Amino acid sequence: MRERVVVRIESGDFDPGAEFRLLCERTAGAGGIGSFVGIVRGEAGGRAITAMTLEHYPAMTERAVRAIAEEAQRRWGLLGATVVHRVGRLVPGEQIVLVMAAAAHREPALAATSFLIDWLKTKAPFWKKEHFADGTAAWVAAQAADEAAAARWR
Amino acid sequence: MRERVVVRIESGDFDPGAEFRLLCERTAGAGGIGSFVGIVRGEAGGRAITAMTLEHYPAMTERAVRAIAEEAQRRWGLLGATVVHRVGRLVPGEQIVLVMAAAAHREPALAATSFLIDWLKTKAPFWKKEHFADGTAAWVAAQAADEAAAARWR
Amino acid sequence: MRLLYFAWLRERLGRAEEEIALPSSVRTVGELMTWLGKREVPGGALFGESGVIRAAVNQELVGPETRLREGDEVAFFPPMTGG
Amino acid sequence: MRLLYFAWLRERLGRAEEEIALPSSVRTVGELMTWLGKREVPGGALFGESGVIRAAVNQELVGPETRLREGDEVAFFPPMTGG
Repeated sequence: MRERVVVRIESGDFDPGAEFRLLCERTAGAGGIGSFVGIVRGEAGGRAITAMTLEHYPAMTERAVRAIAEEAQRRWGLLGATVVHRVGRLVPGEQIVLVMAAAAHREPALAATSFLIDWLKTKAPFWKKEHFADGTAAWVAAQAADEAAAARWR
Repeated sequence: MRERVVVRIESGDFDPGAEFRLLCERTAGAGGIGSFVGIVRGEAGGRAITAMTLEHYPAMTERAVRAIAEEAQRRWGLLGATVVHRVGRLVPGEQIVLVMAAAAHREPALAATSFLIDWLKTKAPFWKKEHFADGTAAWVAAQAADEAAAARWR
Repeated sequence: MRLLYFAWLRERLGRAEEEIALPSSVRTVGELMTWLGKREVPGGALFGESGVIRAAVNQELVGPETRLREGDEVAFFPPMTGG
Repeated sequence: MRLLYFAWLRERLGRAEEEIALPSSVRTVGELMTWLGKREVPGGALFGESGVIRAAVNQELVGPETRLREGDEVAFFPPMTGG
Protein backbone atom coordinates (compact mmCIF):
# COMPACT_ATOMS: atom_id res chain seq x y z
CA MET A 1 0.00 0.00 0.00
CA ARG A 2 1.38 3.37 -0.99
CA GLU A 3 1.54 6.02 1.69
CA ARG A 4 -1.06 8.74 1.28
CA VAL A 5 0.79 11.18 3.50
CA VAL A 6 4.56 11.69 3.54
CA VAL A 7 6.03 13.93 6.25
CA ARG A 8 9.67 14.76 6.86
CA ILE A 9 11.31 17.09 9.40
CA GLU A 10 14.94 17.63 8.53
CA SER A 11 17.82 20.08 8.69
CA GLY A 12 19.00 19.54 5.11
CA ASP A 13 17.58 21.06 1.95
CA PHE A 14 14.90 19.44 -0.22
CA ASP A 15 14.29 19.25 -3.99
CA PRO A 16 10.76 20.36 -4.98
CA GLY A 17 11.08 18.69 -8.40
CA ALA A 18 12.01 15.35 -6.84
CA GLU A 19 9.18 15.62 -4.29
CA PHE A 20 6.76 16.37 -7.13
CA ARG A 21 7.84 13.28 -9.07
CA LEU A 22 7.55 11.07 -5.98
CA LEU A 23 4.06 12.40 -5.22
CA CYS A 24 2.98 11.80 -8.84
CA GLU A 25 4.23 8.24 -8.71
CA ARG A 26 2.13 7.39 -5.67
CA THR A 27 -1.05 9.21 -6.78
CA ALA A 28 -2.37 7.60 -9.97
CA GLY A 29 -5.61 9.23 -11.04
CA ALA A 30 -4.76 12.70 -9.77
CA GLY A 31 -6.08 15.56 -11.92
CA GLY A 32 -4.18 18.27 -10.12
CA ILE A 33 -1.29 18.87 -7.75
CA GLY A 34 -1.04 22.09 -5.77
CA SER A 35 2.10 23.11 -3.96
CA PHE A 36 3.72 25.82 -1.92
CA VAL A 37 7.39 26.37 -1.10
CA GLY A 38 8.37 28.88 1.60
CA ILE A 39 11.71 30.66 1.31
CA VAL A 40 13.72 32.69 3.88
CA ARG A 41 13.47 36.38 3.03
CA GLY A 42 16.38 38.78 3.40
CA GLU A 43 14.46 41.32 5.43
CA ALA A 44 11.77 41.60 8.08
CA GLY A 45 10.03 44.84 8.98
CA GLY A 46 12.61 46.76 6.97
CA ARG A 47 15.62 45.23 8.81
CA ALA A 48 18.17 43.08 6.97
CA ILE A 49 18.27 39.45 8.07
CA THR A 50 21.45 37.37 7.98
CA ALA A 51 19.93 34.09 9.15
CA MET A 52 16.89 32.43 10.67
CA THR A 53 16.87 29.66 13.27
CA LEU A 54 13.96 27.24 13.36
CA GLU A 55 13.54 25.62 16.77
CA HIS A 56 11.11 22.73 17.20
CA TYR A 57 9.93 20.12 19.71
CA PRO A 58 11.54 16.99 18.29
CA ALA A 59 9.39 14.41 20.08
CA MET A 60 6.20 16.12 18.91
CA THR A 61 6.96 17.73 15.55
CA GLU A 62 6.54 14.88 13.11
CA ARG A 63 3.42 13.61 14.88
CA ALA A 64 1.81 17.09 14.82
CA VAL A 65 2.68 17.68 11.15
CA ARG A 66 1.42 14.24 10.19
CA ALA A 67 -1.88 14.92 12.00
CA ILE A 68 -2.28 18.14 9.98
CA ALA A 69 -1.55 16.35 6.69
CA GLU A 70 -3.97 13.54 7.54
CA GLU A 71 -6.64 16.09 8.41
CA ALA A 72 -6.15 17.64 4.96
CA GLN A 73 -6.28 14.20 3.34
CA ARG A 74 -9.63 13.46 5.02
CA ARG A 75 -11.22 16.87 4.44
CA TRP A 76 -10.46 17.04 0.73
CA GLY A 77 -10.19 13.34 -0.13
CA LEU A 78 -6.60 13.85 -1.23
CA LEU A 79 -4.92 11.10 -3.22
CA GLY A 80 -1.66 12.11 -1.59
CA ALA A 81 0.12 14.86 0.31
CA THR A 82 3.75 15.67 1.08
CA VAL A 83 5.04 18.00 3.78
CA VAL A 84 8.74 18.71 4.30
CA HIS A 85 9.74 21.22 6.99
CA ARG A 86 13.29 22.21 7.77
CA VAL A 87 14.71 23.00 11.21
CA GLY A 88 17.93 24.61 12.37
CA ARG A 89 19.82 27.54 10.87
CA LEU A 90 18.84 28.85 7.43
CA VAL A 91 20.07 31.85 5.45
CA PRO A 92 18.05 34.12 3.11
CA GLY A 93 17.13 32.41 -0.14
CA GLU A 94 17.03 28.95 1.45
CA GLN A 95 13.86 26.88 1.30
CA ILE A 96 12.06 26.39 4.65
CA VAL A 97 8.96 24.37 3.91
CA LEU A 98 7.23 22.47 1.12
CA VAL A 99 3.61 21.33 1.01
CA MET A 100 2.01 19.46 -1.88
CA ALA A 101 -1.50 18.09 -2.29
CA ALA A 102 -2.71 15.77 -5.07
CA ALA A 103 -6.43 15.43 -5.76
CA ALA A 104 -8.81 14.44 -8.54
CA HIS A 105 -9.59 18.09 -9.28
CA ARG A 106 -7.97 21.47 -8.84
CA GLU A 107 -10.27 22.93 -6.17
CA PRO A 108 -9.45 20.36 -3.44
CA ALA A 109 -5.76 20.33 -4.43
CA LEU A 110 -5.45 24.12 -4.04
CA ALA A 111 -7.68 24.40 -0.97
CA ALA A 112 -5.68 21.67 0.79
CA THR A 113 -2.41 23.40 -0.15
CA SER A 114 -3.58 26.61 1.54
CA PHE A 115 -4.90 24.69 4.54
CA LEU A 116 -1.61 22.83 5.01
CA ILE A 117 0.54 25.94 5.09
CA ASP A 118 -1.96 27.88 7.25
CA TRP A 119 -2.08 25.13 9.86
CA LEU A 120 1.68 24.49 9.78
CA LYS A 121 2.18 28.16 10.67
CA THR A 122 -0.03 28.05 13.74
CA LYS A 123 -0.51 24.45 14.91
CA ALA A 124 2.85 22.70 14.52
CA PRO A 125 5.59 23.17 17.15
CA PHE A 126 8.04 25.37 15.24
CA TRP A 127 9.42 28.72 16.39
CA LYS A 128 11.41 31.10 14.20
CA LYS A 129 14.18 33.38 15.42
CA GLU A 130 15.49 36.07 13.11
CA HIS A 131 19.15 37.13 13.24
CA PHE A 132 19.69 40.69 12.05
CA ALA A 133 22.63 42.27 10.26
CA ASP A 134 23.39 44.39 13.37
CA GLY A 135 24.08 41.26 15.44
CA THR A 136 20.80 41.25 17.36
CA ALA A 137 18.17 38.52 17.15
CA ALA A 138 14.46 38.29 17.92
CA TRP A 139 11.83 35.61 18.02
CA VAL A 140 9.20 36.07 15.32
CA ALA A 141 5.92 37.17 16.91
CA ALA A 142 2.81 35.17 16.07
CA GLN A 143 0.76 37.14 13.54
CA ALA A 144 -2.94 37.81 14.05
CA ALA A 145 -3.26 37.43 10.25
CA ASP A 146 -1.84 33.91 10.47
CA GLU A 147 -4.29 32.99 13.22
CA ALA A 148 -7.13 34.37 11.12
CA ALA A 149 -5.94 32.42 8.06
CA ALA A 150 -5.81 29.20 10.10
CA ALA A 151 -9.25 29.90 11.59
CA ARG A 152 -10.78 29.94 8.09
CA TRP A 153 -10.50 26.15 8.09
CA ARG A 154 -12.30 25.46 11.39
CA MET B 1 16.09 42.99 -16.96
CA ARG B 2 14.70 39.62 -15.97
CA GLU B 3 11.29 38.71 -17.28
CA ARG B 4 8.57 38.86 -14.67
CA VAL B 5 6.20 36.70 -16.67
CA VAL B 6 7.18 33.62 -18.68
CA VAL B 7 4.54 32.01 -20.91
CA ARG B 8 4.93 29.01 -23.19
CA ILE B 9 2.39 27.16 -25.33
CA GLU B 10 3.82 23.89 -26.56
CA SER B 11 2.99 20.34 -27.56
CA GLY B 12 5.86 18.72 -25.64
CA ASP B 13 6.00 17.89 -21.95
CA PHE B 14 7.43 20.19 -19.26
CA ASP B 15 9.47 19.60 -16.10
CA PRO B 16 7.91 21.23 -13.02
CA GLY B 17 11.18 20.95 -11.08
CA ALA B 18 13.12 22.77 -13.81
CA GLU B 19 10.43 25.46 -14.07
CA PHE B 20 10.58 25.92 -10.30
CA ARG B 21 14.35 26.41 -10.36
CA LEU B 22 14.13 28.90 -13.24
CA LEU B 23 11.43 30.90 -11.46
CA CYS B 24 13.51 30.95 -8.23
CA GLU B 25 16.54 32.23 -10.13
CA ARG B 26 14.66 35.22 -11.54
CA THR B 27 12.77 36.14 -8.34
CA ALA B 28 15.27 37.09 -5.63
CA GLY B 29 13.47 38.16 -2.48
CA ALA B 30 10.52 35.84 -2.87
CA GLY B 31 9.15 34.43 0.39
CA GLY B 32 6.84 31.93 -1.25
CA ILE B 33 6.12 30.17 -4.52
CA GLY B 34 2.72 28.65 -5.19
CA SER B 35 2.11 26.27 -8.05
CA PHE B 36 -0.44 24.05 -9.70
CA VAL B 37 0.04 21.25 -12.24
CA GLY B 38 -2.97 19.85 -14.11
CA ILE B 39 -2.88 16.22 -15.23
CA VAL B 40 -5.08 14.31 -17.72
CA ARG B 41 -7.41 11.99 -15.79
CA GLY B 42 -8.30 8.53 -17.01
CA GLU B 43 -12.04 8.99 -16.71
CA ALA B 44 -14.75 11.62 -17.10
CA GLY B 45 -18.29 11.21 -15.85
CA GLY B 46 -17.61 7.55 -15.18
CA ARG B 47 -16.39 6.82 -18.75
CA ALA B 48 -12.84 5.66 -19.44
CA ILE B 49 -10.75 8.12 -21.44
CA THR B 50 -7.99 7.01 -23.81
CA ALA B 51 -6.78 10.48 -24.84
CA MET B 52 -7.54 14.17 -24.79
CA THR B 53 -7.01 16.66 -27.61
CA LEU B 54 -6.33 20.28 -26.76
CA GLU B 55 -7.25 22.61 -29.63
CA HIS B 56 -6.26 26.26 -29.46
CA TYR B 57 -6.20 29.48 -31.50
CA PRO B 58 -2.51 29.76 -32.30
CA ALA B 59 -2.43 33.43 -33.26
CA MET B 60 -4.21 34.39 -30.02
CA THR B 61 -3.20 31.84 -27.39
CA GLU B 62 0.13 33.13 -26.16
CA ARG B 63 -1.10 36.72 -26.12
CA ALA B 64 -4.20 35.80 -24.11
CA VAL B 65 -2.24 33.68 -21.61
CA ARG B 66 0.37 36.42 -21.21
CA ALA B 67 -2.37 38.98 -20.53
CA ILE B 68 -3.75 36.72 -17.77
CA ALA B 69 -0.30 36.25 -16.20
CA GLU B 70 0.40 39.99 -16.35
CA GLU B 71 -2.97 40.69 -14.73
CA ALA B 72 -1.96 38.33 -11.88
CA GLN B 73 1.44 40.02 -11.62
CA ARG B 74 -0.21 43.44 -11.25
CA ARG B 75 -2.99 42.39 -8.87
CA TRP B 76 -0.73 40.59 -6.38
CA GLY B 77 2.59 42.36 -7.01
CA LEU B 78 4.17 39.08 -8.04
CA LEU B 79 7.95 38.92 -8.31
CA GLY B 80 7.48 36.40 -11.10
CA ALA B 81 5.03 34.00 -12.72
CA THR B 82 5.35 31.08 -15.12
CA VAL B 83 2.57 29.53 -17.20
CA VAL B 84 3.12 26.53 -19.49
CA HIS B 85 0.11 25.11 -21.35
CA ARG B 86 0.27 22.11 -23.65
CA VAL B 87 -1.74 21.63 -26.84
CA GLY B 88 -2.39 18.64 -29.06
CA ARG B 89 -3.00 15.03 -28.10
CA LEU B 90 -2.37 13.91 -24.50
CA VAL B 91 -3.00 10.61 -22.76
CA PRO B 92 -4.09 10.00 -19.14
CA GLY B 93 -1.34 10.72 -16.64
CA GLU B 94 0.26 13.38 -18.85
CA GLN B 95 0.71 16.91 -17.59
CA ILE B 96 -1.49 19.55 -19.28
CA VAL B 97 -0.73 22.83 -17.58
CA LEU B 98 1.61 24.41 -15.05
CA VAL B 99 1.16 27.73 -13.27
CA MET B 100 3.59 29.16 -10.71
CA ALA B 101 3.52 32.45 -8.83
CA ALA B 102 6.36 33.91 -6.72
CA ALA B 103 5.62 36.64 -4.18
CA ALA B 104 7.06 38.15 -1.01
CA HIS B 105 4.49 36.27 1.11
CA ARG B 106 2.36 33.17 0.90
CA GLU B 107 -1.08 34.81 0.59
CA PRO B 108 -0.44 36.57 -2.75
CA ALA B 109 1.51 33.57 -4.10
CA LEU B 110 -1.39 31.18 -3.42
CA ALA B 111 -4.15 33.58 -4.42
CA ALA B 112 -2.39 34.29 -7.72
CA THR B 113 -1.92 30.56 -8.33
CA SER B 114 -5.69 30.00 -7.99
CA PHE B 115 -6.46 33.03 -10.13
CA LEU B 116 -4.13 31.89 -12.92
CA ILE B 117 -5.68 28.44 -13.25
CA ASP B 118 -9.25 29.76 -12.89
CA TRP B 119 -8.75 32.31 -15.67
CA LEU B 120 -6.85 29.90 -17.92
CA LYS B 121 -9.85 27.60 -17.77
CA THR B 122 -12.34 30.21 -18.91
CA LYS B 123 -10.53 33.11 -20.63
CA ALA B 124 -7.78 31.56 -22.76
CA PRO B 125 -8.59 30.07 -26.20
CA PHE B 126 -8.24 26.35 -25.42
CA TRP B 127 -10.83 23.65 -26.08
CA LYS B 128 -10.62 20.08 -24.79
CA LYS B 129 -11.96 17.04 -26.60
CA GLU B 130 -12.14 13.73 -24.75
CA HIS B 131 -11.64 10.44 -26.61
CA PHE B 132 -13.39 7.52 -24.92
CA ALA B 133 -12.45 3.87 -24.75
CA ASP B 134 -15.47 2.98 -26.91
CA GLY B 135 -14.10 5.00 -29.84
CA THR B 136 -16.38 8.00 -29.45
CA ALA B 137 -15.24 11.51 -28.63
CA ALA B 138 -16.87 14.61 -27.17
CA TRP B 139 -15.94 18.21 -26.57
CA VAL B 140 -15.72 19.04 -22.88
CA ALA B 141 -18.64 21.28 -21.91
CA ALA B 142 -17.86 24.51 -20.12
CA GLN B 143 -18.62 24.09 -16.44
CA ALA B 144 -20.76 26.57 -14.53
CA ALA B 145 -18.47 25.88 -11.55
CA ASP B 146 -15.46 27.02 -13.59
CA GLU B 147 -17.26 30.22 -14.60
CA ALA B 148 -18.13 30.85 -10.95
CA ALA B 149 -14.52 30.22 -9.88
CA ALA B 150 -13.25 32.68 -12.50
CA ALA B 151 -15.90 35.24 -11.49
CA ARG B 152 -14.51 35.29 -7.91
CA TRP B 153 -11.63 37.37 -9.24
CA ARG B 154 -13.62 40.11 -10.96
CA MET C 1 -13.02 39.54 -44.11
CA ARG C 2 -11.42 36.41 -42.67
CA LEU C 3 -13.49 34.27 -40.31
CA LEU C 4 -12.05 31.48 -38.11
CA TYR C 5 -13.93 28.74 -36.29
CA PHE C 6 -12.78 26.48 -33.44
CA ALA C 7 -13.73 23.29 -31.58
CA TRP C 8 -17.28 22.01 -32.06
CA LEU C 9 -18.30 25.11 -33.98
CA ARG C 10 -15.58 24.29 -36.53
CA GLU C 11 -16.80 20.69 -36.74
CA ARG C 12 -20.48 21.61 -37.06
CA LEU C 13 -19.79 24.20 -39.76
CA GLY C 14 -17.47 21.78 -41.56
CA ARG C 15 -14.76 24.39 -42.01
CA ALA C 16 -11.97 25.99 -39.99
CA GLU C 17 -12.03 29.31 -41.82
CA GLU C 18 -13.54 31.23 -44.68
CA GLU C 19 -13.34 34.57 -46.48
CA ILE C 20 -16.55 36.57 -46.68
CA ALA C 21 -17.52 39.83 -48.32
CA LEU C 22 -19.11 41.79 -45.49
CA PRO C 23 -22.58 43.16 -46.38
CA SER C 24 -22.72 46.91 -45.88
CA SER C 25 -25.57 46.46 -43.38
CA VAL C 26 -23.28 44.57 -40.96
CA ARG C 27 -21.32 46.88 -38.69
CA THR C 28 -20.83 44.96 -35.42
CA VAL C 29 -19.88 41.47 -34.21
CA GLY C 30 -23.47 40.89 -33.09
CA GLU C 31 -24.83 41.91 -36.48
CA LEU C 32 -22.32 39.59 -38.16
CA MET C 33 -23.51 36.69 -36.00
CA THR C 34 -27.13 37.43 -36.91
CA TRP C 35 -26.19 37.53 -40.59
CA LEU C 36 -24.18 34.27 -40.35
CA GLY C 37 -27.10 32.64 -38.49
CA LYS C 38 -29.40 33.24 -41.46
CA ARG C 39 -27.12 31.55 -43.99
CA GLU C 40 -28.32 28.19 -45.23
CA VAL C 41 -25.22 26.22 -44.19
CA PRO C 42 -24.86 23.21 -41.87
CA GLY C 43 -24.51 24.48 -38.30
CA GLY C 44 -25.39 28.03 -39.27
CA ALA C 45 -28.22 28.14 -36.77
CA LEU C 46 -25.67 27.90 -33.94
CA PHE C 47 -25.00 31.63 -34.38
CA GLY C 48 -28.61 32.33 -33.52
CA GLU C 49 -28.44 30.69 -30.10
CA SER C 50 -27.70 33.70 -28.00
CA GLY C 51 -24.86 33.59 -25.52
CA VAL C 52 -23.26 30.32 -26.61
CA ILE C 53 -20.79 31.46 -29.25
CA ARG C 54 -17.89 33.70 -28.19
CA ALA C 55 -16.01 36.03 -30.51
CA ALA C 56 -12.54 37.51 -30.87
CA VAL C 57 -11.58 40.31 -33.23
CA ASN C 58 -7.91 40.49 -34.15
CA GLN C 59 -7.17 37.95 -31.38
CA GLU C 60 -8.91 39.89 -28.60
CA LEU C 61 -12.07 38.65 -26.87
CA VAL C 62 -14.90 41.08 -27.64
CA GLY C 63 -18.60 41.58 -27.03
CA PRO C 64 -21.37 41.77 -29.66
CA GLU C 65 -21.38 45.56 -29.80
CA THR C 66 -17.79 45.68 -31.10
CA ARG C 67 -17.46 47.49 -34.44
CA LEU C 68 -15.94 45.63 -37.36
CA ARG C 69 -13.44 47.09 -39.80
CA GLU C 70 -12.21 46.00 -43.20
CA GLY C 71 -9.37 43.49 -42.80
CA ASP C 72 -10.29 42.34 -39.28
CA GLU C 73 -9.66 38.69 -38.37
CA VAL C 74 -12.84 37.53 -36.67
CA ALA C 75 -12.92 34.24 -34.76
CA PHE C 76 -15.97 32.43 -33.37
CA PHE C 77 -15.81 29.58 -30.85
CA PRO C 78 -17.58 27.85 -27.94
CA PRO C 79 -16.84 28.76 -24.31
CA MET C 80 -13.21 27.97 -23.53
CA THR C 81 -12.25 24.84 -21.59
CA GLY C 82 -8.52 25.12 -20.98
CA GLY C 83 -6.43 24.59 -17.88
CA MET D 1 7.13 15.15 36.22
CA ARG D 2 9.21 16.34 33.28
CA LEU D 3 8.68 19.87 32.00
CA LEU D 4 10.02 21.18 28.66
CA TYR D 5 10.30 24.79 27.49
CA PHE D 6 10.79 26.18 23.99
CA ALA D 7 11.72 29.37 22.13
CA TRP D 8 11.63 32.62 24.13
CA LEU D 9 10.07 30.89 27.12
CA ARG D 10 13.11 28.61 27.29
CA GLU D 11 15.42 31.62 27.04
CA ARG D 12 13.57 33.67 29.67
CA LEU D 13 13.44 30.77 32.12
CA GLY D 14 17.10 29.99 31.46
CA ARG D 15 16.44 26.25 31.04
CA ALA D 16 15.15 23.86 28.38
CA GLU D 17 13.72 21.32 30.84
CA GLU D 18 13.38 20.39 34.48
CA GLU D 19 12.01 17.68 36.72
CA ILE D 20 9.46 18.75 39.32
CA ALA D 21 7.63 17.00 42.12
CA LEU D 22 4.02 17.84 41.43
CA PRO D 23 2.22 19.28 44.51
CA SER D 24 -0.88 17.27 45.35
CA SER D 25 -3.02 20.42 44.91
CA VAL D 26 -2.16 20.62 41.19
CA ARG D 27 -4.41 18.47 39.02
CA THR D 28 -4.67 20.29 35.66
CA VAL D 29 -2.44 22.08 33.14
CA GLY D 30 -3.97 25.41 34.15
CA GLU D 31 -3.30 24.75 37.83
CA LEU D 32 0.29 23.79 36.99
CA MET D 33 0.76 27.08 35.14
CA THR D 34 -0.61 29.02 38.12
CA TRP D 35 1.75 27.15 40.42
CA LEU D 36 4.75 27.71 38.10
CA GLY D 37 3.82 31.40 37.85
CA LYS D 38 4.21 31.82 41.62
CA ARG D 39 7.72 30.41 41.74
CA GLU D 40 10.46 32.94 42.36
CA VAL D 41 12.46 32.18 39.21
CA PRO D 42 13.50 34.45 36.30
CA GLY D 43 10.67 34.52 33.77
CA GLY D 44 8.29 32.71 36.10
CA ALA D 45 5.74 35.50 35.82
CA LEU D 46 5.25 34.62 32.14
CA PHE D 47 3.01 31.75 33.22
CA GLY D 48 0.66 34.24 34.84
CA GLU D 49 0.01 36.16 31.62
CA SER D 50 -3.13 34.45 30.50
CA GLY D 51 -3.41 33.17 26.96
CA VAL D 52 0.21 33.66 25.91
CA ILE D 53 1.79 30.34 26.85
CA ARG D 54 0.62 27.18 25.06
CA ALA D 55 0.90 23.67 26.49
CA ALA D 56 1.30 20.11 25.22
CA VAL D 57 0.92 16.98 27.34
CA ASN D 58 2.66 13.90 25.99
CA GLN D 59 3.23 15.72 22.67
CA GLU D 60 -0.41 16.70 22.14
CA LEU D 61 -1.63 20.31 22.25
CA VAL D 62 -4.03 20.68 25.18
CA GLY D 63 -6.12 23.28 26.97
CA PRO D 64 -5.78 24.38 30.61
CA GLU D 65 -8.50 22.05 31.88
CA THR D 66 -6.53 18.94 30.86
CA ARG D 67 -5.85 16.57 33.78
CA LEU D 68 -2.25 15.68 34.58
CA ARG D 69 -1.03 12.21 35.49
CA GLU D 70 2.16 10.93 37.04
CA GLY D 71 4.81 10.47 34.35
CA ASP D 72 3.34 12.94 31.83
CA GLU D 73 5.74 14.97 29.69
CA VAL D 74 4.45 18.54 29.84
CA ALA D 75 5.76 21.18 27.42
CA PHE D 76 5.18 24.94 27.55
CA PHE D 77 5.91 27.32 24.67
CA PRO D 78 4.89 30.55 22.93
CA PRO D 79 2.44 30.57 19.99
CA MET D 80 3.93 28.62 17.11
CA THR D 81 5.49 30.41 14.13
CA GLY D 82 6.32 27.69 11.61
CA GLY D 83 5.72 27.43 7.89
